[in-house]
Amino acid sequence: ACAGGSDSENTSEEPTEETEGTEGSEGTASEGAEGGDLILAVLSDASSLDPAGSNDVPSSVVQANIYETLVNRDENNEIVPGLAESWEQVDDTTWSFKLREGVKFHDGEEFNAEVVKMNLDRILDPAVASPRLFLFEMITNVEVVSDYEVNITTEYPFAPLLAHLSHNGGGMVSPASIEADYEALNGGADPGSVISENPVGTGFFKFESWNPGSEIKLVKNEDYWGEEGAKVDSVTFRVVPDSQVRAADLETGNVHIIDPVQPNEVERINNSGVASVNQKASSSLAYLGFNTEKAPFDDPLVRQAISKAIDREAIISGIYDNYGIPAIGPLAPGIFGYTEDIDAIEYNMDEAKALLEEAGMADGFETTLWTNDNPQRQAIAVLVQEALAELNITVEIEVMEFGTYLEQTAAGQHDMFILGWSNPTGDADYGMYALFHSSQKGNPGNRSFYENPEVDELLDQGRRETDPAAREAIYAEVAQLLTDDAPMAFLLHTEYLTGISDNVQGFDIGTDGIYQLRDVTINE
Amino acid sequence: MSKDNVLEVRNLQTSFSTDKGEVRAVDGVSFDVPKGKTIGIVGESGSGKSITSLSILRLLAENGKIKGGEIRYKGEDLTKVSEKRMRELRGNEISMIFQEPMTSLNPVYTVGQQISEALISHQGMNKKQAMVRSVELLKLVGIPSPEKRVKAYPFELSGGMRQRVMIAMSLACDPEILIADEPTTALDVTIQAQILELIKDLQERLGMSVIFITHDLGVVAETCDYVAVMYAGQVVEYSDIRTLFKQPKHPYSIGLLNSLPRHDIDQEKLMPIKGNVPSPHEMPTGCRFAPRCPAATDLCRAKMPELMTDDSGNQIRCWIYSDEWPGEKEVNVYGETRIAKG
Amino acid sequence: MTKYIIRRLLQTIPVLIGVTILVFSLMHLVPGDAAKIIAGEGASDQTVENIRERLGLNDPLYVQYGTFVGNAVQGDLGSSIRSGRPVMDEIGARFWVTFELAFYSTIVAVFLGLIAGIISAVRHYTLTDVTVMIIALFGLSMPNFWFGLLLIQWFAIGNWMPESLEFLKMRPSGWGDDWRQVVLPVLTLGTGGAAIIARMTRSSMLEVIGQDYIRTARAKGLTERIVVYRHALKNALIPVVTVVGLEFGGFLGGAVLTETIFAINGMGRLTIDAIRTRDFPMVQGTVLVISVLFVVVNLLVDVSYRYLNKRIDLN
Amino acid sequence: MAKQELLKVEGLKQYFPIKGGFLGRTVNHVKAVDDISFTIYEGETVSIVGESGCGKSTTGRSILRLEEPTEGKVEFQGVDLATISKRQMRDYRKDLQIIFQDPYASINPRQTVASVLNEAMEIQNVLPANKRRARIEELLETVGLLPYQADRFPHEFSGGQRQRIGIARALSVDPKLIICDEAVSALDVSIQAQVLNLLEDLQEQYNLTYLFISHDLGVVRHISDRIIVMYLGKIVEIADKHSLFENPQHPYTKALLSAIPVPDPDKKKERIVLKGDVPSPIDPPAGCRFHTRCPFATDKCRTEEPKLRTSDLMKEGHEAACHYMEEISAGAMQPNY
Amino acid sequence: MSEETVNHPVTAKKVNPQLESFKQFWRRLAKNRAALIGGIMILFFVIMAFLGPWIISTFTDWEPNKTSVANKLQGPSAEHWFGTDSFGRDIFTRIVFGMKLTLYVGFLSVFVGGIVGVILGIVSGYYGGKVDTIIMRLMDVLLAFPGILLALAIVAVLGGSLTNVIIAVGIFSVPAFARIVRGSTLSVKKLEYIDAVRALGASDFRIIFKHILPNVMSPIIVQASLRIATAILTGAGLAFLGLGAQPPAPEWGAMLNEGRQYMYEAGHVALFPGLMIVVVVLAFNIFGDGVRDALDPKMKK
Ligand SMILES: Nc1ncnc2c1ncn2[C@@H]1O[C@H](COP(=O)(O)OP(=O)(O)OP(=O)(O)O)[C@@H](O)[C@H]1O
Ligand SMILES: Nc1ncnc2c1ncn2[C@@H]1O[C@H](COP(=O)(O)OP(=O)(O)OP(=O)(O)O)[C@@H](O)[C@H]1O
Ligand SMILES: [Mg+2]
Ligand SMILES: [Mg+2]
Repeated sequence: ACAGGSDSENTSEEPTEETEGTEGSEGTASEGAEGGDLILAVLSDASSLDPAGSNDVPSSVVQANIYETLVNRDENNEIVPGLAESWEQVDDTTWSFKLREGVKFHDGEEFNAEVVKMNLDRILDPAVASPRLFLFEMITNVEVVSDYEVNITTEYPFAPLLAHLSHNGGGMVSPASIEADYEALNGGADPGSVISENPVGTGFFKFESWNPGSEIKLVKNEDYWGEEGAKVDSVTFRVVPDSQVRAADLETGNVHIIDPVQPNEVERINNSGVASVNQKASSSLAYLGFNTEKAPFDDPLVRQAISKAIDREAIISGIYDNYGIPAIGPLAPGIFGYTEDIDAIEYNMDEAKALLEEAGMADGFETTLWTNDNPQRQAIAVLVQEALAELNITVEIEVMEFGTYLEQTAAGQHDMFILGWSNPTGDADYGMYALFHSSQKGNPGNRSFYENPEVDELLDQGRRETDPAAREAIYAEVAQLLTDDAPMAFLLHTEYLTGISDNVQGFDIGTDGIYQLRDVTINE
Repeated sequence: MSKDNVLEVRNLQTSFSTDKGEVRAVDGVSFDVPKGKTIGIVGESGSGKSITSLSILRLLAENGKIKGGEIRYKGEDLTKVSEKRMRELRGNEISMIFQEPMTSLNPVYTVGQQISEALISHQGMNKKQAMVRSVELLKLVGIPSPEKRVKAYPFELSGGMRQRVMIAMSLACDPEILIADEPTTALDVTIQAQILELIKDLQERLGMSVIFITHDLGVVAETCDYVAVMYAGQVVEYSDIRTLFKQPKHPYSIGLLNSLPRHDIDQEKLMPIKGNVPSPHEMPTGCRFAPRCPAATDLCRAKMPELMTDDSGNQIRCWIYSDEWPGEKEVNVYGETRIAKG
Repeated sequence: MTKYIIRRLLQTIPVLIGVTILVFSLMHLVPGDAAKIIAGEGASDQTVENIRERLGLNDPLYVQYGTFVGNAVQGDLGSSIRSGRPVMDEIGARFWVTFELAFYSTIVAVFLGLIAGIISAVRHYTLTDVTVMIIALFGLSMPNFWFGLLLIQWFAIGNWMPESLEFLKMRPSGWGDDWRQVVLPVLTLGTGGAAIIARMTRSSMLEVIGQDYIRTARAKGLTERIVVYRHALKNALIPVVTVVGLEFGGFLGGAVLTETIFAINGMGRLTIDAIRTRDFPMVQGTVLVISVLFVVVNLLVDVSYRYLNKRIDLN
Repeated sequence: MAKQELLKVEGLKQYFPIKGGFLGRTVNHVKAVDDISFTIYEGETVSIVGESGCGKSTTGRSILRLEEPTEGKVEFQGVDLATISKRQMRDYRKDLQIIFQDPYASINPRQTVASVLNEAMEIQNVLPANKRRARIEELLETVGLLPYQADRFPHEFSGGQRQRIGIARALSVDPKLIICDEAVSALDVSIQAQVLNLLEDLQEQYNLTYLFISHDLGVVRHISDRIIVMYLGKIVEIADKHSLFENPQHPYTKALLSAIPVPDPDKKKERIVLKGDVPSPIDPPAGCRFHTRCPFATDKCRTEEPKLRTSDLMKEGHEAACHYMEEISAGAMQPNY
Repeated sequence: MSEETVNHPVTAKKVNPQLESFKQFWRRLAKNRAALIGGIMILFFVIMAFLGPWIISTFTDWEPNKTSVANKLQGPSAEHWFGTDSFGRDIFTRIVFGMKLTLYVGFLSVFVGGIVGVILGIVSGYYGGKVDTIIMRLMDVLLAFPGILLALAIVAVLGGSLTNVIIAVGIFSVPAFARIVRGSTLSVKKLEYIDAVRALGASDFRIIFKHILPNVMSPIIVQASLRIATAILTGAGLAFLGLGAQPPAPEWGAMLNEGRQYMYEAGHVALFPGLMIVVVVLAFNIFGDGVRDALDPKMKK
């Protein structure tokens, strides 16, 4: 999942990745009264409300409030019970889940093991052609043991399975909806169309209406199974693509929450007296990738030199107004597998020059740097271009439209490129496997065309290893290898900036960008 | 002002301001329009015929201006009266038919609406009365089934019919004077014959005066009582019709008649007038016809002759007929002999 | 008349076929694979292949085109690749927004443009005329996205507005639930159109005033008022109507920038987003709908010619 | 001296399609020229007269293949111009030239007189390039212009002078036949006479043949040897000029002659005023095309088309297309106005 | 028999007629004050496009692409006349350097569209019939296709670059030229001098290029100068949507787009490029109007 960079103005099309997030921060003394309509101004509209139907953030943030998953992750990135009360790993490849009883879908259908099977089978069904299949493709069998017990078998030992199940791609859809959807599919309709039109889950909000391109409205689920349901009566996700306008809407009180806020707007909002900006570290990575199959980028020295020539602090302060932290590796702090104990590449122009000289490239060369039409990435490109000029490297920037960009970087036609990667499962596997495993070249994520048997080996191990400590060690080793090989220059981890009206309490956003809306109250 | 003239034009001067300076399009035009008579104005293209008629109605283009002279209509000098008064006269007492029947009618209104307008504004009729009268007028000008045609748009009519509509329009308020500026030039001969008959007939019946502008001497011969011959913005000869055709005096008039190919008699060789009409920007200083005139003398080239009235009341602008004539007594102009006065 | 309209409608068929071929081939020339976009990152080749098969993307192009046209004729424009919803529904949700925007903007443009144009023509070559025309030229030369931004800065963000005028603040974005949202985008689009209409009206009026039939009208002794407003204006309006029609058509398809600036959820933005996400059916659908509208508007213009000027022979 | 046939037109038809309907199908035709035949002999002047739209110009243009004739033969010195290829036709164009009505529109305003004439010679490869200049100046003198005017632009000339340039252009390729399509109609009488005289002189000098198209019967009488009267795409009468003016046979010719005003106030003659307008050539009346306006029309005229024929009343070579020529001149039929 | 031309003295005063007609055009143009102003402005912009960057790089140390994050978003001052942008680059310098790009887009796209459009228009008008029908239906298609979306789609196909923007805007201008030229061709074709040269046996090629083309030039020139204005606007619009010039090129539309993010705290960033677009487009519009008046025979007064 390429992170679109949530701060972009045109990310609607970028298939960024995300997971659920309901449990989250516990009800922080909500002084606000219950009820009211919470209005969020968001960058773009959801594309589908079928958990299996799309793979982008704007859809996820809505889905996460309608559907629930078997397991959840708390703010410390720990797996906690969701619709499954408990679970255990039966053997290397089999997991057994005990389900919560008495959970009802919004349409009154019962949640049980059969439903879990139906949902997972559906996502695996080639006819459904789910874009989220990759999350679950290692699952070979879902077995209903009893009404409330289900066994999941994977093809190979797969440690991050729980993390994947916490992704809201694993949101549970009402069996009636699934049946209706299949019926429509047989009648020629597109898969997911029924579910997306009328999403039915078990969450604390129910779907109310969707005016495409404009707004989605959810209402409180009065019959929520948990002890604490939603506080507000309804939530409206309103699409407001222009950031200035979002800010103005927030200030004039037309909306309660805006997402995202541009770094340069933070000060203005904080000074407005009616709202303030919420900062939250994100799990996503912005990177500058090299085509490691193409000269001169097949030489790690050149890659390291370039990586060293980039002043990450300058980027963060200049472009992100300091809302972000420099990246030392692919994983953001807080992600399972993150480590600081590596020999990270640091900004040093002299060393960069020396490295380039060592590579025999003291006179520099001409190359291109690709980016898509995301303003921040373009800005990074401009700064990189300037920095590399000092190494005598002449860089020509080419801005592409996102679709073209993905296609052509997947095809390996690039020299250097700027892209992002987000990590909705909070697991190192998600943050590294697709980016660096040689089996994942091109479209799946490895656009650097990086190939290192050692790394491949370690990544495969990391998946199979069930002991968390052992896994962490494996990923730390990978991180060091990546630093040395420098298949990409890790740039930064951005922060989620959301504008919140002073009337709103209890709002939070996950590291994956998912809004935590259950405990929100409005005080007007 | 003699009693039976409804209109007397005296030394009219009209000029236009253009890129290249001022252009005197009309420079010394005088003629009388006797009551109930038809006077013709002939002359070559660009000689100022249309500008003369537009000056009378004060309908010149924006860059045009009457610079001098008088236009006396029933005692009023039209060059001096207010615009409001002018509007009262236009279309009511003096009306006009234009050369181009195709473009002179407004394409977006029915002929009935266009005829009615003058009636409503001058005669205070209401729409209904005006329509009824319009039908009568169409009938008067010989349009078949006028009740139907009154609702027609101009494009639905042929050229001849449109010209009839124009005539009906100009007759709407029983004008004293009808100015017809080349009303048949755009039409075919057989249609022209229809229209000429119609105008003659109407004049006899309604007794109005007509100013008939044309460059076709045949038309003049058939329709007019008096003729003003214009050359380069001036009237060079004004006389009754028979005198002009039988005993033309001005060399230009003689030349004009000579150079006319005729279908009723055989001519061996045409006798053209040499040279070209002078451009309005470079008018000769003396007589404007002098550069082309076979009888021109130094006097002609140096000094412009005045318009002189002879015993029979005809007018002529030529030195030959003045006391100052320096040349021979018998002047040969295009093979015809004229007796000079001096 | 009915016959004429039917014939004209039939004549638009080749044009629409051309438009569909053009948009179809353009979309298939664009690099970027719809199936991959749907499949998302990390999808296996098999998944992509499944999707390609499902969408019929493996058929030869002419078959795909045939299917598209065949369905379109029955009013089925297929389903959006991005949302899976029928394209007709997606368009339906935005159509009226764009239509209203275009409609109000046209009204503003016609109203301002006609007044300015007539004043200018009647007072031609005076100071008034020059002033009005300079303003119009300015309006014409102003990129409307920039003008829109200025308006937002003034009236919505308000950071250039003196505090005493704060009551003038407008809602900056969206469309519909508050009349104050409508004002700025309509002004943005409408003023540019007004400039064009003003110039057209002026030159058309001046041209008409030089016509023979105006002289005829004056020769009838009519007052200048009647001459100008009854005889000249109606004729002068004919070319103006064409411009108005084109403007309206242009507003329908070309409000992209205005829609972007004011965050209006209209057809223009829908199309741009669709182009960007390689949502072929959506692009084809929107372009087809906009083109049909454009063609229909042109037809209406021609019919109104007939009303204004009976001379124009529709056959 | 036997008259030499130069141009023979046989059964010439020129229909212009009227487009309409779905996808611009041809829905009807303007029958501008509908089956006409005549012959022109070397050195003579033949005129075509008739009202506007009767097909005079079209006839001229079809002969030159400026429009491709719909049907019929145009034999020039025995060669059918209507069937040869376009390329071959280009060679024949040297012999057939045309002078147009509008002195303003008939010369490219962006060319000097010299380049107009030079181009003509260049296209037909008349002279080697280095000799052309001399020829141009000679031509200008021939038509009464001065050699130094060669480098001027058309707008610096008066209408009459421009018409002379047009004549010079036609002469520059040494043609045999010149079609004069209303060549003097736009000129003022005093200038018109100059040009008519010039045309006559040139004819003598170069043994030219003219096909003279005009609606002005005065001009026609002056210049022609023979006259063709057309009405609505058909020839209604053809005769040498004296027979035609003194002894017109077709009721249309008679009306036409009587309709022309004579510049002589003493000749107040009886005028035949025709009713109505010329019908449209799209759906011309059946039978005799003139019957809708003819004061003598009978049922036969409405159904049966009269052929061109001669009769005892007429001199040799005089033909008219009327069923009732004899009856009318005998006074056996009364006009019905 | 030649006698009548007596008005002219025989002393041949040779004039260069080609020059004369140009002079006449120039005189009329010069009389139109607005056109003159527009022309002078355009001239000034062209000079600025070529000399401006040179002057700036020779006499100052300003650079269009030199970032200085510390100086970002400063308002206009003596040091930075138009202020600085979000990278701390001097906006005035960027505008001067961007002039060339703007004119480049304007001129070149109109050139491309003009050539294609003129050829299609002449062929269509001259040959008529099926050729005409086909070409004109094609133009209808292009016209019915919403303009900016067409450009957008073309840029999407070809990829974003200034050249592709030029192609897109060029294609977008084709129908306007084709229609106008076709119309003029139809009327010029009817003129008798075309028949005259045809009667002389001239080839179609000669007729089209020697006789028709020069005589439809005036509407082409007018259309071209007005189209340049439109092209600049369209190009800027595309840049505003993020298509076109590649960063850090100082294309004005792109600068405007960048500035849009900072409207609240630094309005000048979007103001100056926008203002410059208005001024340049205005110059072309004024000039085009003036040329039209100067070329229109009806406006002789
Ligand atoms: N608006 C104008 N501006 C400048 N000159 C003009 C204007 N109107 C007419 N003229 C000039 O005035 C002169 C007389 O024109 P007028 O129309 O009276 O000629 P005319 O005798 O009616 O000719 P025609 O027989 O061609 O109608 C011409 O030289 C003409 O060029
Ligand atoms: N290219 C054309 N397409 C269609 N109709 C045409 C064409 N050329 C001529 N016509 C029609 O053919 C008929 C004869 O036209 P033509 O020009 O030969 O008449 P004419 O006798 O020369 O008339 P005029 O005296 O007005 O010049 C007219 O009805 C005219 O409208
Ligand atoms: Mg006149
Ligand atoms: Mg003709």
